[in-house]
Amino acid sequence: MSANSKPKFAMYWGASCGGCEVAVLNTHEKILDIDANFDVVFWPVAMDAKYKDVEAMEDESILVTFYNGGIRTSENEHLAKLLRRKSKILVAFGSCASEGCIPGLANLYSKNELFNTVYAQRDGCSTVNPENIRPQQNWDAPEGSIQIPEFYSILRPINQVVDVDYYLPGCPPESERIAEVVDLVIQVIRGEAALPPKGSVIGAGASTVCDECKRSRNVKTIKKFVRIQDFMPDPSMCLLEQGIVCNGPATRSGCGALCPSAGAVCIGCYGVAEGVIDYGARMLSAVSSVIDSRNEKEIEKIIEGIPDPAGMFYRFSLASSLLGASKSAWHDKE
Amino acid sequence: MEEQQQFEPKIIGFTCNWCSYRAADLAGISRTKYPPNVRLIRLMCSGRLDPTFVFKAFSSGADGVLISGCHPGDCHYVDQNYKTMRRFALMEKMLVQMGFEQGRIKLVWASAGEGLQFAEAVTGMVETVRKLGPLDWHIRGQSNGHLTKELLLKEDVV
Amino acid sequence: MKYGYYPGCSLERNAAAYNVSTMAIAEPLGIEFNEIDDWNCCGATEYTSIDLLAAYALIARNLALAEQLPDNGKLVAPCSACFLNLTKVAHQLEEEETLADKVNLALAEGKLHYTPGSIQVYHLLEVIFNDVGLDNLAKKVVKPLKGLRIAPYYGCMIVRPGYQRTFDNPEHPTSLDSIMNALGAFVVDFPMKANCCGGHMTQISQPVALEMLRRLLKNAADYRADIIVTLCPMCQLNLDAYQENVNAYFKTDYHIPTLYFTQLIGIAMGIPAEQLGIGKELVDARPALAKIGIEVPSEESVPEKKKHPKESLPMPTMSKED
Amino acid sequence: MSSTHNTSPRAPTFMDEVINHTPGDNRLANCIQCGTCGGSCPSGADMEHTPRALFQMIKGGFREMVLRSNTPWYCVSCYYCTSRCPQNIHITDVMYTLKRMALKEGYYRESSASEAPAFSSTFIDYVENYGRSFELGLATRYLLRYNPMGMVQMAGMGMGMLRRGRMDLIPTRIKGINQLKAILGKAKTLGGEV
Amino acid sequence: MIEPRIGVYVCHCGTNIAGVVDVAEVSKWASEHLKGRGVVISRDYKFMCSSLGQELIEKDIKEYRLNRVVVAACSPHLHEATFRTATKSAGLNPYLTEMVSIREQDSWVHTDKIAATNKAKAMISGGVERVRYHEPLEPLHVPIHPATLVVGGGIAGIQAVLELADAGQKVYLVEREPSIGGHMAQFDKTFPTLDCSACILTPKMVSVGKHPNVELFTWSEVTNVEGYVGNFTVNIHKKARFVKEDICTGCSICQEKCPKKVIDDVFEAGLGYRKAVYTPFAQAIPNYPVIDKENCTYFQKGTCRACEKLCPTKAIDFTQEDQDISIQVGNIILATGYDLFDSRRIPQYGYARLANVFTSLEFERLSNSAGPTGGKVVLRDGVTEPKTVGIVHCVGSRDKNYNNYCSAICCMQSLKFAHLVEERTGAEVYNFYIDIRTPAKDYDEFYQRVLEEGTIFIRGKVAEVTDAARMAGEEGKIIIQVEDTLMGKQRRIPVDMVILSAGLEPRRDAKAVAKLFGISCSSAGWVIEKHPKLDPIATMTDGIFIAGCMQGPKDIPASVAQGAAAAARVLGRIQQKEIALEPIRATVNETQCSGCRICNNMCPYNAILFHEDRAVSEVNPALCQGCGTCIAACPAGAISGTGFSNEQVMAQIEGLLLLNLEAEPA
Repeated sequence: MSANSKPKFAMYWGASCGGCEVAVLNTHEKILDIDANFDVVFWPVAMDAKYKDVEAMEDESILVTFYNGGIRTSENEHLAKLLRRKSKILVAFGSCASEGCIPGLANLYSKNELFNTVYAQRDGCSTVNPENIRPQQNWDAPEGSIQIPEFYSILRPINQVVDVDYYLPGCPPESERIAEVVDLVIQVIRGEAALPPKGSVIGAGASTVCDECKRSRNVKTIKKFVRIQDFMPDPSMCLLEQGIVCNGPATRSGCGALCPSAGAVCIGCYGVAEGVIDYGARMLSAVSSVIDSRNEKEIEKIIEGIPDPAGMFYRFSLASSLLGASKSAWHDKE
Repeated sequence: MEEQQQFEPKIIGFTCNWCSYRAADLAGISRTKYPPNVRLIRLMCSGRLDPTFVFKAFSSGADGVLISGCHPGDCHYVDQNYKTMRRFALMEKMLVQMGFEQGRIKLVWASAGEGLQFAEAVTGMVETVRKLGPLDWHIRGQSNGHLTKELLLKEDVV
Repeated sequence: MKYGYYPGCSLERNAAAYNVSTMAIAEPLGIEFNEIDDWNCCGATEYTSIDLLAAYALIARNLALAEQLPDNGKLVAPCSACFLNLTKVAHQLEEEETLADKVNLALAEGKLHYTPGSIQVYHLLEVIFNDVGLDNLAKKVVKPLKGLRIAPYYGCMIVRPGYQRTFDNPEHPTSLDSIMNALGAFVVDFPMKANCCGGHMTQISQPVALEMLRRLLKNAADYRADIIVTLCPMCQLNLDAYQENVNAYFKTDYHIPTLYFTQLIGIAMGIPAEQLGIGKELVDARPALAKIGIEVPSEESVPEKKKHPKESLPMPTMSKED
Repeated sequence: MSSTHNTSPRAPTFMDEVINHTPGDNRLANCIQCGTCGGSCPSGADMEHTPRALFQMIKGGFREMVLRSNTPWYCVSCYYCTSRCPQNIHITDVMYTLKRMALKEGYYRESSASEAPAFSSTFIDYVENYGRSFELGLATRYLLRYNPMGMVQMAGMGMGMLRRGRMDLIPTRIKGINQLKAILGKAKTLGGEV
Repeated sequence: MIEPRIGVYVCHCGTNIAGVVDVAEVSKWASEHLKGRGVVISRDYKFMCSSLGQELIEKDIKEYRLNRVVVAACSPHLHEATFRTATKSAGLNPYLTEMVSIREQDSWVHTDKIAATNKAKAMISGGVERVRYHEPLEPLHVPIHPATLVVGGGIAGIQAVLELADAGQKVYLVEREPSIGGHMAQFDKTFPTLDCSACILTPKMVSVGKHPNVELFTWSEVTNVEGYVGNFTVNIHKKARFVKEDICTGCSICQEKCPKKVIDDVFEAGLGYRKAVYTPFAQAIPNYPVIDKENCTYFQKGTCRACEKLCPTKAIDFTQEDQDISIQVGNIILATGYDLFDSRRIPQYGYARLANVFTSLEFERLSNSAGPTGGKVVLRDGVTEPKTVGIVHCVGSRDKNYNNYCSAICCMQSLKFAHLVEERTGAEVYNFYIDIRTPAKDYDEFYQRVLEEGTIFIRGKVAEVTDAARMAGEEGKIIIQVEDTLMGKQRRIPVDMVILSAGLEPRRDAKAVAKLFGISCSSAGWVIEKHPKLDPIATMTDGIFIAGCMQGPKDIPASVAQGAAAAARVLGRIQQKEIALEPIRATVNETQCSGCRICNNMCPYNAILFHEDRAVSEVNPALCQGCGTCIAACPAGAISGTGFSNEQVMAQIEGLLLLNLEAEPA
């Protein structure tokens, strides 16, 4: 059938790493289904496209848009709004779009602190920038003036900028889950299935990672927190019970407990479980509750084993957490 | 500076049903005075205190959060307030990381007989937070801001 | 043991004996005193009656000077009145910011400043009882005061009201008693041990003052004390210098010498009397001191402790007290 | 002034004045008239009014009667009352306050202890001019002026003291006397009250 | 969620609230600004808790089809039940009511009227937001075990025991001492009627000892308490008596023959002696003795055994060991009584230094016909009758240096002593008092009587008691120095004997006991009642009641009344057979639970069990006490709780911070 009679599909990346695109490619032959069933109208990673082409499209002319990446710049925001307008179904694709993900961790710092890290000669990580040049939003060159997008003081998941229909969690989402979602959409097109209620999380389970984890579990009491590189954990026993902070208990199932099965802790990329408001709060509360001490001093001591709670419990969800960003980030001039 | 003196902090206080809430009652019965900046929420036990509540309070405009329960060992539910003690320690550590000043969050043990001590703790905390100044999280916390500018203005009225 | 030292006006002259005896025993007891340079009068009980702030500033000057001493903020005053004034002001400046600020404003005129809370004031008795300790003291005794019946007289201002610390019971102190016991003396249970000597009353109303002194002397005499031992120049002055006036006024005949506890410690430590300022007292202490060496009167002969008849009911012990 | 008393708008009463001129939380308002002070006072028998009575008079606002009373001047600062008071009233400090007020308002002259303040001020003259007190000067100057009879009585004792080198003939003066004067001068300008 | 229709009711509580909070303004504000949050009606009323106030609510519920009610008044601990009942009688589920404490937490603690009014608004806003998430609940019913434990065998405990036992209920009585009777057994006469203490107490003790429904544990202490109202499991530690209770006839030969004489600090208040094997007093219940190990020559030196040899029934058994007994009870009544203030703490009163200064309890024994002197009032030498006696009131009471409170009984006790001294010795008696407090039936009449008997009353708190004679007439006497405040003169009264009317203090282990039973004490150590006026015998812990001096100083009639009252309360419970508990419970959502087992050790009542097979945890509602700790701990958010759900608390936070107000069109 002719290309333009097929439902239109788009995928765009905001503030993200591109891993989500790779995950889509990882669906192997499913890609062909996408091509077979959809007319891919906009996918900068995969094909050449211009924003103006999208602007030219009719509103809601795109059936499904996978938007991955969070909103860090005015460009991200513009495209999110644009694609929202042009799409029937907007899917927050992957952790960045759904809850901010690793880029969201930048919310611990103010714009200024970030720029110093990136550009400043002294506290910059790897930059050689003797003149301490900073990006300028507007630049007047002899050839004319250039604008680059504004860099916002905080990163936001897209649902704080536009209305989102579905969330597909994961960093990146497991290719199997993506395939399932693609199948679902195709079935819907064929009228063989109905869409789940708006706002629901698709391509993931209802419980948490422990549900899929094969390790044996017991009553938990923790006297000391250790890090996985510090010792050889028992391969069959729950990692948390061994004092390693594993985010499995608070992380939505769907990944098949890949990391714990591979002997690594769950770092929580699938985000909050159903109905949970703040991921970090859950994990923080759970872990501290099972500390095995009744003495304030000793508790302090034990907690030293968690040097970076914010990083540990909000690795993926800081931007979507109740506090959202650190004080310095919030109080940054916007 | 002028505003600093004007500033009336909003503090959300969590009390347990058995000790600290009754301490607050006792403070009332014995007409012990303390500043009106604290608004209390009753839980059955300080062990019910979910850190989510604390973050919610801050992101909703509280300048400080007071958590209170029975003295360690005197918990009406045997030993639940020890869990509170542990959660508080980790929570405080994380809040400091998020840029909170010491003193915006405070843990106070008060038995049902310690109305005076409770009032003193509240007074002390209000002073501390007053010195720290407004937190203003909710203004920026659009992420969950159910709040518009007009609301803010209205709020100053009340 | 290092301390800042505030002798106070009395110890310069009328209580010089107190000063020399203190110095004489300090070294052997391992105490090192570091006198405040150019200290001034504490105002006794008089200055506060005229102008509170000036009185506090007067005292604070000494505290400010003491703060500059290298003696970790420990200041010792042997005179109870000085001790009380210093400790009271040190305490109240710590308690009340506004007061402290005003006082420092005044001190600033003299390029001085006192940091509230930086000085703890101790009475010499405290130092010897707590820091030196009874055991160490007992070790130093070469001439036990066997046979001396001693009335331990604390007076008021050391035990009451206890501003920075209460170090002994304000009603029934015992530290001086145990020090005297450690010296081998026989300590009489002197009921008026913490009563007042009249202080400046001698200047305000002689009859009142003399009556107060009479009570003390009578009580000490009733308990057949050879010596009243004191730790305050004012007490010593009143009991010693006015004893004749008491006798004249009430037609009584008391001859009870009043010595400083440091003098008796010195004697027990075998330090020659003249090095302890013995002989400066108006009521001669020598006859009493001459008794040393005589047998201790046996319990029986002590009137206040007679054998109980068999019907007698058990007597509660002080043991419960802690 | 840390006294928590009189936050109400009403005009300060005599009691408020006494309280506010006494350092610390002196609790005078809490007197229950139990008489522990009057019972404990070593010179209580000779006072015109027991401290307790005085406090009731203060509450009643009998200013003159109070400031004319010899009671504060007969206080020997033994602190028995203070340490025994069941209401923890700083009685001795209140007595000092009353003395200061009596001096300020001149009522002491009519008190039976009218010469008492003179002793204090003689004492203070020495302190202010020398930085140290001076017994002999004190005794002579004060007694000659106010109590010559006393001088005679005292003579014997005084001689004894002199003979034993327990009295100076000339007062000692501290080095920093000017510094001290400056400090005291400033202190007096600060209102003299807390 | 069905559309909320909320009624807001603001109580004036007379001027208690209205005096500080502008209630009319508050109610107006609620109706205007919270309209959008479901408030359909808002009223203020003088006394919401009055029947009229309650009818108001009921009427509105029907008229305005309210489905939620917010009452802004006093503390929920006072009137929550009241307003739930009102809601219920209007056909609405009682748990759809929310109370906001604008009295205890607002008008009573703040002075700034505007600030207080604004706070009230915020608090109500919080209540409104919270109540939106209230769910209809049904109370949980737990059975009441019919047996009752009474701790403390003093008069209050005895009364409670007899009330319960006579009503046909099983009672366990635990007493620390070898015999029941408590302080009352030590007294000679009781004020104001002066009937002999033993004569009225002994019969009661006997019936406790004989009662078929009473199981008596003396020389025993409670060491552990588990469970909750309706079914407590209590562990009783029974110290070895070394006397076979079943064989002993109480002939007391062992006591006569025992060679070891000990000062009896407990019953004789240190004024008399007992043996190492002893019953505290003749009418002791039970009247078989105990051997006190610390003083028994056999136990200390390994020889003697006199009692064993001479016991006609061979009842002595040195091999006996302590026992631990576990019992089941539905309710507990605590009546552990008081300790006497230790007069040594006031050195200036000379106790334990001056031989003839006695404490009130010592004098009780002195004047007791069964006491060490057979009731002869004599000095400590045991022979001399005093010619003058001084009785000092308020020893250790009404004194910031010791105890702030008035010990309530000392005035009457001192008057009683005055009478007894006068009656037994004809001595001249002085009473030194601050205020005479005789506020009960026939008490002031007794005061009148003692006045007529010629006792001299001097108003003044005694400053000191000394033997330091000052003038003629004082030699060899004890001098009481005092200000006669009515004369305004300092006086010294020489006497032969001084009686210190020492105050009452909480038991020295009061705080430990409170902890054991899960109740709270004031900082002084008296147990805190559920309500100081309306519920003085209940505690905040359901199923635990208090009686007698444990709750605060009181005299015998009051203690008896409280004992009976506590018993009546328990009987009511037992009759209901079951009790309704707050339906505040946690539940696990199994589909969400991943079986991580974080919650498994959160529960002190072991209410959380883990199903290995399904790998999920479950809360047993019968054991759950509703603290909510597991809810806060669950990392998956799989546990939810009634009454204090996340939604309710989060909404209340928003409400308190007024995030709920809609913006007015600019």
